[in-house]
Amino acid sequence: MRLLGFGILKGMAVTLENFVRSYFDRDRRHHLFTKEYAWEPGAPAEVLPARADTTVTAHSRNFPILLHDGADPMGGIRCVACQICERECPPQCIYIEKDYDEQGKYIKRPAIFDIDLSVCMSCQICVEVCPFDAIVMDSQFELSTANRFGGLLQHRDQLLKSNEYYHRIHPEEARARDDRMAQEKAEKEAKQAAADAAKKKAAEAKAAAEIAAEKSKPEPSAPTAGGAA
Amino acid sequence: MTQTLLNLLAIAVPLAVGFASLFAFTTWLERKILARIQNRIGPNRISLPFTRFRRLFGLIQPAADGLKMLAKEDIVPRDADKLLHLLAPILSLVPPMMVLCLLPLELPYATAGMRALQAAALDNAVLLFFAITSLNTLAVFMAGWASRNKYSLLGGMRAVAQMVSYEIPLVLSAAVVIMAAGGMNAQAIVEAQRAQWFIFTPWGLAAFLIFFIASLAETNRSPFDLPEAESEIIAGYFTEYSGFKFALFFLGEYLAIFAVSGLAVTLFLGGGAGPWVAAYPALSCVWFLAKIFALIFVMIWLRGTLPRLRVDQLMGFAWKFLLPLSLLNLFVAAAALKLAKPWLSWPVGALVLYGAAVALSRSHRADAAPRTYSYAE
Amino acid sequence: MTLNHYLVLSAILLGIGLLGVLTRRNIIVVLFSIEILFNAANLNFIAFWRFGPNPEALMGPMFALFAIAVAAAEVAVGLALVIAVYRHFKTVDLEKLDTLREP
Amino acid sequence: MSAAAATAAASYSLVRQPAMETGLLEVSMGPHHPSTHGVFRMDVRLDGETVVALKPVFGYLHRNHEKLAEGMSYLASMPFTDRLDYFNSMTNNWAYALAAEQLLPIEVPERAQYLRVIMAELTRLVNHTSLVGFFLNDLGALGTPLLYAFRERERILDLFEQASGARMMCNYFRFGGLRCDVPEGWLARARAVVDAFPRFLDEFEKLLCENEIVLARTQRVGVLSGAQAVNAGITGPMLRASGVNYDLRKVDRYGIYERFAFRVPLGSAGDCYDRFMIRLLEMRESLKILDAALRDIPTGPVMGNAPRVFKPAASETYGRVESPKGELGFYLIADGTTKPYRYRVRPPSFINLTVLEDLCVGHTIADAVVILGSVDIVLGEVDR
Amino acid sequence: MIEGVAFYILSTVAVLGALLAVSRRNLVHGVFALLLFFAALSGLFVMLMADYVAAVQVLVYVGAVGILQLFAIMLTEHVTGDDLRRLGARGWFWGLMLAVALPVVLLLPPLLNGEPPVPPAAPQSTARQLGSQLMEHYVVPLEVLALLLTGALIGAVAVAHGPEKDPPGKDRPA
Repeated sequence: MRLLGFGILKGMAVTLENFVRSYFDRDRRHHLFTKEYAWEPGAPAEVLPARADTTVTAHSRNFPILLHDGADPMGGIRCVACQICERECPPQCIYIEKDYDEQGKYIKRPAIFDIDLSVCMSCQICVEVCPFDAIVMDSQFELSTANRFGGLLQHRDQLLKSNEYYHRIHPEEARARDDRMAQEKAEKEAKQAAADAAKKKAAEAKAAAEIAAEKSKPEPSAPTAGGAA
Repeated sequence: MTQTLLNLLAIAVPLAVGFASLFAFTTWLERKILARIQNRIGPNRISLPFTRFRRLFGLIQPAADGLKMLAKEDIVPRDADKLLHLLAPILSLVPPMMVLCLLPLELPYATAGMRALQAAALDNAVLLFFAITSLNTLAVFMAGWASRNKYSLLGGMRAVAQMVSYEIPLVLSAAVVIMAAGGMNAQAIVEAQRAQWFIFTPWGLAAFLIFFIASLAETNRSPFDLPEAESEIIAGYFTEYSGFKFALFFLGEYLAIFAVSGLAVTLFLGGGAGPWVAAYPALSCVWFLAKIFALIFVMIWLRGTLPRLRVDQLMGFAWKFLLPLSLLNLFVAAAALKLAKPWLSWPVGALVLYGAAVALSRSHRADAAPRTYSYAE
Repeated sequence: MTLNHYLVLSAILLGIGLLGVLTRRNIIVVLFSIEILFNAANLNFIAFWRFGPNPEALMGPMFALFAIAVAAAEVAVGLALVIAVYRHFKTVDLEKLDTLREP
Repeated sequence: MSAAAATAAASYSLVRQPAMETGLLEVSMGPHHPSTHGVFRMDVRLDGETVVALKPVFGYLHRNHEKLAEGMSYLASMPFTDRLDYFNSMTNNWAYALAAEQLLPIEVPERAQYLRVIMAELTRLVNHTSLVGFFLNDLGALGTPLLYAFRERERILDLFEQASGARMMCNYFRFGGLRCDVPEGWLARARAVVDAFPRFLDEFEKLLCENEIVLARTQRVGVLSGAQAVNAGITGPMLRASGVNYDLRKVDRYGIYERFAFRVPLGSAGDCYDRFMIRLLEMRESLKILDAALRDIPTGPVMGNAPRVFKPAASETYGRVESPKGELGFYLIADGTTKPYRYRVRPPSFINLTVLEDLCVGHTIADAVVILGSVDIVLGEVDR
Repeated sequence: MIEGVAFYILSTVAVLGALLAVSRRNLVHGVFALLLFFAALSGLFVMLMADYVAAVQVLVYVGAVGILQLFAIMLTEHVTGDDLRRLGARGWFWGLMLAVALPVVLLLPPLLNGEPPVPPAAPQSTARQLGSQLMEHYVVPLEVLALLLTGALIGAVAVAHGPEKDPPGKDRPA
């Protein structure tokens, strides 16, 4: 026999339980799930710490940044301005111009690398398609600026961050990416070494063949053979 | 002449100032309790300027809200009826303020002269209470009509219809207590409950429940907060109000809540009675306010749990459920008082009342029951 | 304040009520004026009871209570009629409600 | 003279407002109305309180998604599928990935299949909890059920953030598998969330399912018969609430759903109460699937051998998935280049919306809001 | 002295309220003036030591009758409430004459001959006495009044309800 108004009383029992236990229950109190906003008034405006229970975690991705190895930004820049990410970017928010030295020869570096943050939708396609691991996603989001028309257009120097910084914001991902790059470099060297070895062997074989040919032939034109070797 | 004036001031000023500051405290209390019910923390970021008290659990939030309300621009619609537009919030504030003096609140410092002047000693205090609270309906209508906007007019008409139809169960359930206490004098009613509070008798409990539900509807609270039902097209009668007039409406609503729960405490919960009152007479005022806040906690708790009733269900509930039940309760109480044999009249009264309640609700929503569901593989 | 003051006041209210009844063409304002007449009469009842010979008989308040109750019933029925009239005739103007008179 | 009369008449008409006779009241519950979920307008004609006619108007959130997709590579429109039904981005990704994999068959590894099922069922939990919360909000419960629902949703969104990097716009699926594997410890955290979920469901059912006011406001409101639903092409929980047994996970057996034992709850009356209860019961079934999937997920790669550039041969395909709102389908025509020739999305909430008028006529305006809440539309998907 | 000042204030408010109620073009203003008039009258009742009647007056008139008239205005022609016919609409002159003549005629006898009877001690009319008299002495009129009120209630609903319209929606919920 369903008591009259029993459903309402059961519902009220639930809310009362929530109310009372929010003061006493250990596990319930800590998941009063209002997450503290990461930024504290007066806190220095450098990198927001990646804590698990705030809005900035070790996994969140917001806007892309360019990576460079070593201390000098332009020295160790990884990006070679191959413009694959510019083509693949769904909202087309990246603009790259290649860098040329005085003689007009293309040196593998971007002269201009702009990302319009107001257009970017942080979808991480550019990170995937980049063959050189030059672009990764940052986790900082305090990027609001006063002027609307140029403020959110980030230029190459603002985008450049050190690889060590990348380790600080996304430790796990950074380690995985570095291991993969190290492994690829090792393979390339191994392949390179194998290729050198093969080329050296081929060169020796050719040299040996020539010596053999010379012995079997009289000495009519000695000076030219030396040049060909 | 001047002595009576001084006595009057000594009673009136603490009531007005006390309840107005309690209004500020209650807004904070409501937001904190609702937050805790919903696993949130509630307001805690406002800090006193120029002092080192950082957050103080958000107690300064009401002051900030009040200041914001003062600073907000007061927009009056172009073709609104200026006079009535201004008068409505005032009229919504005056009756609850007037009614607060009718509550039998023994002020700790009261001298004999003062106590004689207290309005609670009036012969028909409870009747005056209902007479003055019926003015609220006027203020609601005036606000709805004066802002000359079709939706606030419809919202106002809805609120008026709700308040008028819930006034009858309110008065009838109070009539039960007046009959039991033998008079409408508030202090006499509290005296009559010295032996036993009315809420502990079956017909008293039924009357209290009806009174409480009707007072929820009278002050547009929780399951009956139809006028400010944002999920429907009609946004309620105070849409055209902003700034301090809007705050006045809220002050009026909260004072009405204090007044109605104060009356509920007087009629059913034995006014200022409580342990140790004999030893320290000043405690009766504390007990009175504690009981009021207990009722307010239940109101906030209801607001955090229950969804809203539809207009026709709301009306049907008043006319087809509360009214017949309160009439029957009047009859049962009369019989019980006449028989005066508690061991017999109480169980019978309880049975009759509960049976009638179930029969009434079964006759309206016969098939409203949770269903079981079949599964397909 | 003596009885005459109250009698003068209720006479003035009677005059205003009559004025309303006789000169206004909108039924609802006529109902207002009838209310004013009712209240003027109530005032007289209570005044005569207050200054009358034996106040314990409570004749005045009794009459006043019954008068108030009847007046409330009268207003309810009157306004119901007004709404019915309005629905039929689409007007509340007494001038136009002359269908009883032969053309 | 006539000018004076005209102005007099004009002022006269200005002053004289038509009396409140119960003519039809034309109301437009505007694009930004607190209870229409997103930018959606309902032109309602009212006779007093009762709805006589209702015309849904939408298109305010139209972003030309399908035409855009024709100008971009297949992969580039994957992040845009997150924005379709922004409550369950993983399921949208899966539907698009499924359709694309039918164009160019790529063998999806075992671990990716399991992770796909886990992510889809987690989004079903997120969607149903949020819906039940919003539905109760429309009924007037001041946010309490909604905040209980959001408390659970937060935990699941944290899982998504750890796996894919973003809470709502995950962009996690790829043709032939997933973009990256879940971080270590993720499966244990997912197990914890799934184990804690039934406690929330019990609390929710205790709070609301027997509440007399909820019963009074939702039972026999917005009744949709089975035949009417099938004729209107309704799919998803709304169809099953009317008693029709049609769940794509059982019909198509896509992904590895046939390995999990779960049941499909069916309603009887097809009113708002059934639609509300069906979603609660479906959540319990999803929990069963999640338990099984989390228990026996293998290790291994998450990405099949997808070609460097996705360039399918000229063909057409239609891939569909049981999204929490109904049958979400992607119809693709490939013309051999890297860009799709035609890219069409079959949005479930758009089609479920077509019966809104038939459900609402005869009910009061407060019921119309509740019925709209029970239909569960998300404007991102309706307008595309 | 206090009583005199109070009497004059209340009576001027009452007369003003009545005049405004009768003469205002805007009916809603008229209703609010009428309510002011009722409130002033209830103040006069309190001065005449009939506080129970004063409370009933406020409860019945200001609370219920005022709202009833507002509803009536809303449901009839003028939502904005201004009725365009002015005071002097039809035969206002003779109306005014009668309105002045009748009270003067009624007032002359008591004013002229008798000096006002001396007011005895203030009678104590408590609700308890009224209640007991109602139950013993006036029980028959009370029952008749109850029947009258029920009849009026049902009659008003029947008259105002009008012809039964067909139910608007097809599956109208119960």
